[in-house]
Amino acid sequence: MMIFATLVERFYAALAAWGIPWIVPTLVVMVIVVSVVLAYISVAAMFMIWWERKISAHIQVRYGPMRVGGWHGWAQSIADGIKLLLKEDLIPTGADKVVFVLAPMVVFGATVAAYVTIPWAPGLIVRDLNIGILYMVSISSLVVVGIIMAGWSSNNKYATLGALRSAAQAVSYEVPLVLSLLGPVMIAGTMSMGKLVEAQSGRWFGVLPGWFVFPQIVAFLTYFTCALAECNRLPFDIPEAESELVAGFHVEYSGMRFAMFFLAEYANMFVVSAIATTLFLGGWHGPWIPLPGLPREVAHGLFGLVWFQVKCYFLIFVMMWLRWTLARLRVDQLMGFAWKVLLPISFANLIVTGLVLILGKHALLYVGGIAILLLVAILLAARPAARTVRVGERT
Amino acid sequence: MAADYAYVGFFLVVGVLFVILNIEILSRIIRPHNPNPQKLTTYECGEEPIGIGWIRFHVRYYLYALVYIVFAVETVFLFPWAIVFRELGLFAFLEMMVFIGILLVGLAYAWKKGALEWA
Amino acid sequence: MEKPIPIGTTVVMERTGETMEEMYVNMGPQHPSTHGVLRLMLKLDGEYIIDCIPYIGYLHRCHEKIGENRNYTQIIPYTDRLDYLASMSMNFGYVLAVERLMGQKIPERAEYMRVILAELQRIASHLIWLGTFGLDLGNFTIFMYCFREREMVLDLFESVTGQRLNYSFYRIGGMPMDFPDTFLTDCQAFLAWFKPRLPEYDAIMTDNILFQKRVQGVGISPPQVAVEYGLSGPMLRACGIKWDLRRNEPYSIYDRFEFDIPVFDTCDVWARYMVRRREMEESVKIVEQALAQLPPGEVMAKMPKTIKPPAGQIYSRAESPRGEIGFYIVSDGSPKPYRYKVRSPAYVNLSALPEMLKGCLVADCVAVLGSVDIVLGEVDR
Amino acid sequence: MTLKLGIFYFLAAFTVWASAVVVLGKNIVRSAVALIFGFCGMAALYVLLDAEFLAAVQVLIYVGGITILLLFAIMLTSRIGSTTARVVNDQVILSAIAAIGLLVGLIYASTSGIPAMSGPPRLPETAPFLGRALLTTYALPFEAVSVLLLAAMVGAIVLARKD
Repeated sequence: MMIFATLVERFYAALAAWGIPWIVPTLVVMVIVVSVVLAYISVAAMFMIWWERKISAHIQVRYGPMRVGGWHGWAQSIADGIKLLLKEDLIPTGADKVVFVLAPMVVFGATVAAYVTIPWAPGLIVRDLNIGILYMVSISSLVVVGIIMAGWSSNNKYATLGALRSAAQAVSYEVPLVLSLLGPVMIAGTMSMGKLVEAQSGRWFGVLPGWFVFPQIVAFLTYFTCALAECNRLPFDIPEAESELVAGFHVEYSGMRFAMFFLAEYANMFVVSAIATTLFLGGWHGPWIPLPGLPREVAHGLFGLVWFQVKCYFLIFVMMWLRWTLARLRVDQLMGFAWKVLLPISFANLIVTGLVLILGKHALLYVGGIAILLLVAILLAARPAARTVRVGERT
Repeated sequence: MAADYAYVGFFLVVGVLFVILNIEILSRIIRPHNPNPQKLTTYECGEEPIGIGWIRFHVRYYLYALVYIVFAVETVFLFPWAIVFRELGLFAFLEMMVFIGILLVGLAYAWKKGALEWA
Repeated sequence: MEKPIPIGTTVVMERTGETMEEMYVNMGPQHPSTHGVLRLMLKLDGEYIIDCIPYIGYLHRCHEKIGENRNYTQIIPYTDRLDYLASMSMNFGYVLAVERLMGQKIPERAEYMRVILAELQRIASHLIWLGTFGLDLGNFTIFMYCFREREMVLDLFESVTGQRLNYSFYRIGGMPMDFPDTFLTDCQAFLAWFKPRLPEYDAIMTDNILFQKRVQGVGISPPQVAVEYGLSGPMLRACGIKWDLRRNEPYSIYDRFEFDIPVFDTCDVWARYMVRRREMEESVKIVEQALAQLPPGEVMAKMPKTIKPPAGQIYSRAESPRGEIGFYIVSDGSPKPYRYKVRSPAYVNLSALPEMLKGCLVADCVAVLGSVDIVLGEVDR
Repeated sequence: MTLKLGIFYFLAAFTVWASAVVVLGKNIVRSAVALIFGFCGMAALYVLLDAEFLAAVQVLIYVGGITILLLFAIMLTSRIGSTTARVVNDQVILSAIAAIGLLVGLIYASTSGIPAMSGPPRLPETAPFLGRALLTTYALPFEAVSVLLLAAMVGAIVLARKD
């Protein structure tokens, strides 16, 4: 919303007229922005935690939280937060205290930093970094490092195993993830998140919205799969795998320290959904009407804000849905899947996208996308059936 | 521009400060603090831990990490290419296909050699 | 006592020939997937399991010794606590042993009641197994689904016995009371509800490729090993050996019913899963037939006030959901058994766990342990 | 631009501190953790030079890749728990001489040749520029890089797998 930029400019001008150095308004604006973002992260994470409990409950034919706060236990997350705040903080004697304390900071700090370049609505973006999407990817690799720090510093075998699994998962899924993001970047010719959204304003064939998900359906599915791994969500939640490693990398974390990991996990879910929304689902694009009494720009912004949230939370819902439907993969299967299935697919997508763009026909993008989809389907179908093990054979 | 990244730094710092505020200040004031040696032992399913967690450990997947580095470097080259590729046209495309092709040979080699196996 | 464990020694790994440190991890007693207070000590090479040593006894409560100091009827409630997820089957096995020792015949209707309850119990037990097994593999939803159906079985049991977990409902010489009037319709309603649920479980488990990947080819126990360790029940039938006491050594009135013995021969977790999954269908079949044939009449034979089996000994076995539950009773003619010994299936099945786990990954450990289907009350006695 | 200079000095001090911990730390994994912070400090310095693409690459490859590889390597080769790394060895004097030599060289280079705190002409965006340069002017070196990467991968696999 341009109105914010105007406001900020007026604020600067007003203070400059008073003779106050430029650093003061800059800092004030920064503090306000970061407070809003932190408030959003906290509230959204608490909402998502409650929402996930309700979704899981309804998938499992039960109600979930019903008591705290009255209507469907809406205050459950707040109650949980207070409980975690009141919990004793224990750092095991065997742990490496410095790294142990640093780990949640790295994880949470990196997660917050990722919110810098999320395009919320037309013109409403903290900073539209020109390397936007690459920045998102690299900042999320910091999260993985934080997880490894947490697991290693605990001096706990379960945590160590969890940390190592997390590292292995990160190195395996990063490549297909990045490759799948390249498709939209190629079409739009930019890495900036804002411009990527703007590039999707047209229409395909005059009917479908100009979202990149249509030509880049393969990339979208690849990205979404990798994003699940990135967030340690089922079926890729092996770093925390509660039935194997108890809680994986955060076994030894209690109280508020654990809460920070928890918060970061949900905040991260929003980040990966936001990336998917921005690159594939048209960001804040969506039908809108001018609201009476409001400038057109503001109305557009408001609708954009809503559309962006709707798309993000839809993806988050899908992630939750998957989590409560699927079983967990094993670590070797997970690696094999990343390297032998996702990587070739994303390379194929890249090559086909490039080829079609060179040939210069947008319509061909569809043909290409569908061709890859078919190819993948054929490959998956022709894949040898599940290995049957002969009696007496050891694996 | 560097000024844009002032926000990145600021967000990072505030994220860390938020954690410190919550853990070390807000929670410290109200939470109990009665540690005892039993509480502070490392968790190992209710038994005394056998040895420590930091041991020499066979990481099966270090080969993945090796291959990853190579591909990460490659993807980094792909980003500038993806941006300018539409203006540079066919030549850039062919050039990059050669680049990717050579690396795919590497992937095929790694695959064949079993570097992508969990061994 | 146990040998001290060499910690941090560098050894040459048998599997890979590399010098590494072995890692010892306690899995259990306080672990989400050890189904109680089992403690497994895993010797790991990275994520690979080199060896696994189960430590049991955290729930030991001198079941057998207590039995020798109680009279025959008083033992029945103790048998409930053996396999607390299949109390009916435990009761069944025990009263069968005493009746065989006494040569006691029981009324026809009581036999049918016993079979109906035991088979319903088998369904309930397999349901709880399926649920927790799903949980072990990270699928929480199947757990809730299974518990929903299990609750219905428990409702049926409550209407019959007044209890939901430890029924103590079988008596030496018959059953203490008849089914309530509502039971027949309730039971049929349950079966009608339950049968369409099985495909639902298939949709979420059996047909799920992720699930298949996790269980196929994992935790192999070749038939040879299975027989040597004395495995029984679904564990044995998953090794391609068609052995079910209800068929091979028919007791009670099992010879009157048409049912299949599901057998799979891949010897892995998948086979154990499939055997139990199919057994639920077969149990439904048995219950349906028994309900149709249920004769009228008495449910309790004429029994003496104090049960004093003639001097002698007997080993009597029955098919519990977990396998062969055997009771060895030596009587000296007094009201208390001279010697009372239980052969519990989960205990024997568990003994083969190290054999199955070697070379598996840590993640497989929970799958294999889950497939053994242990109940610590019975393992530790 | 005093603020920028202040930030530069802060970041430089942070990076030097992190690197010092890497070199002088007794615990080898803690050194690796410090290395992460060092890499991040370097990335921030790149940003100050308006090379944000390079900064993102630094974080992506060094923090996300090299450090993880390093951690794997540490876990494979040494007992990280009980032994502490020897910080000083026989070559301490030699390496000190080399380091001082490098320092002198750098100071000389930065004071004499290139004016301090200036750089190449400012670009609005580095990434497209890089792309154009790589695909036109430096096409051949760029392709050579792919062969190099291939060689690196093959070499790594051959070395890592004994069979």
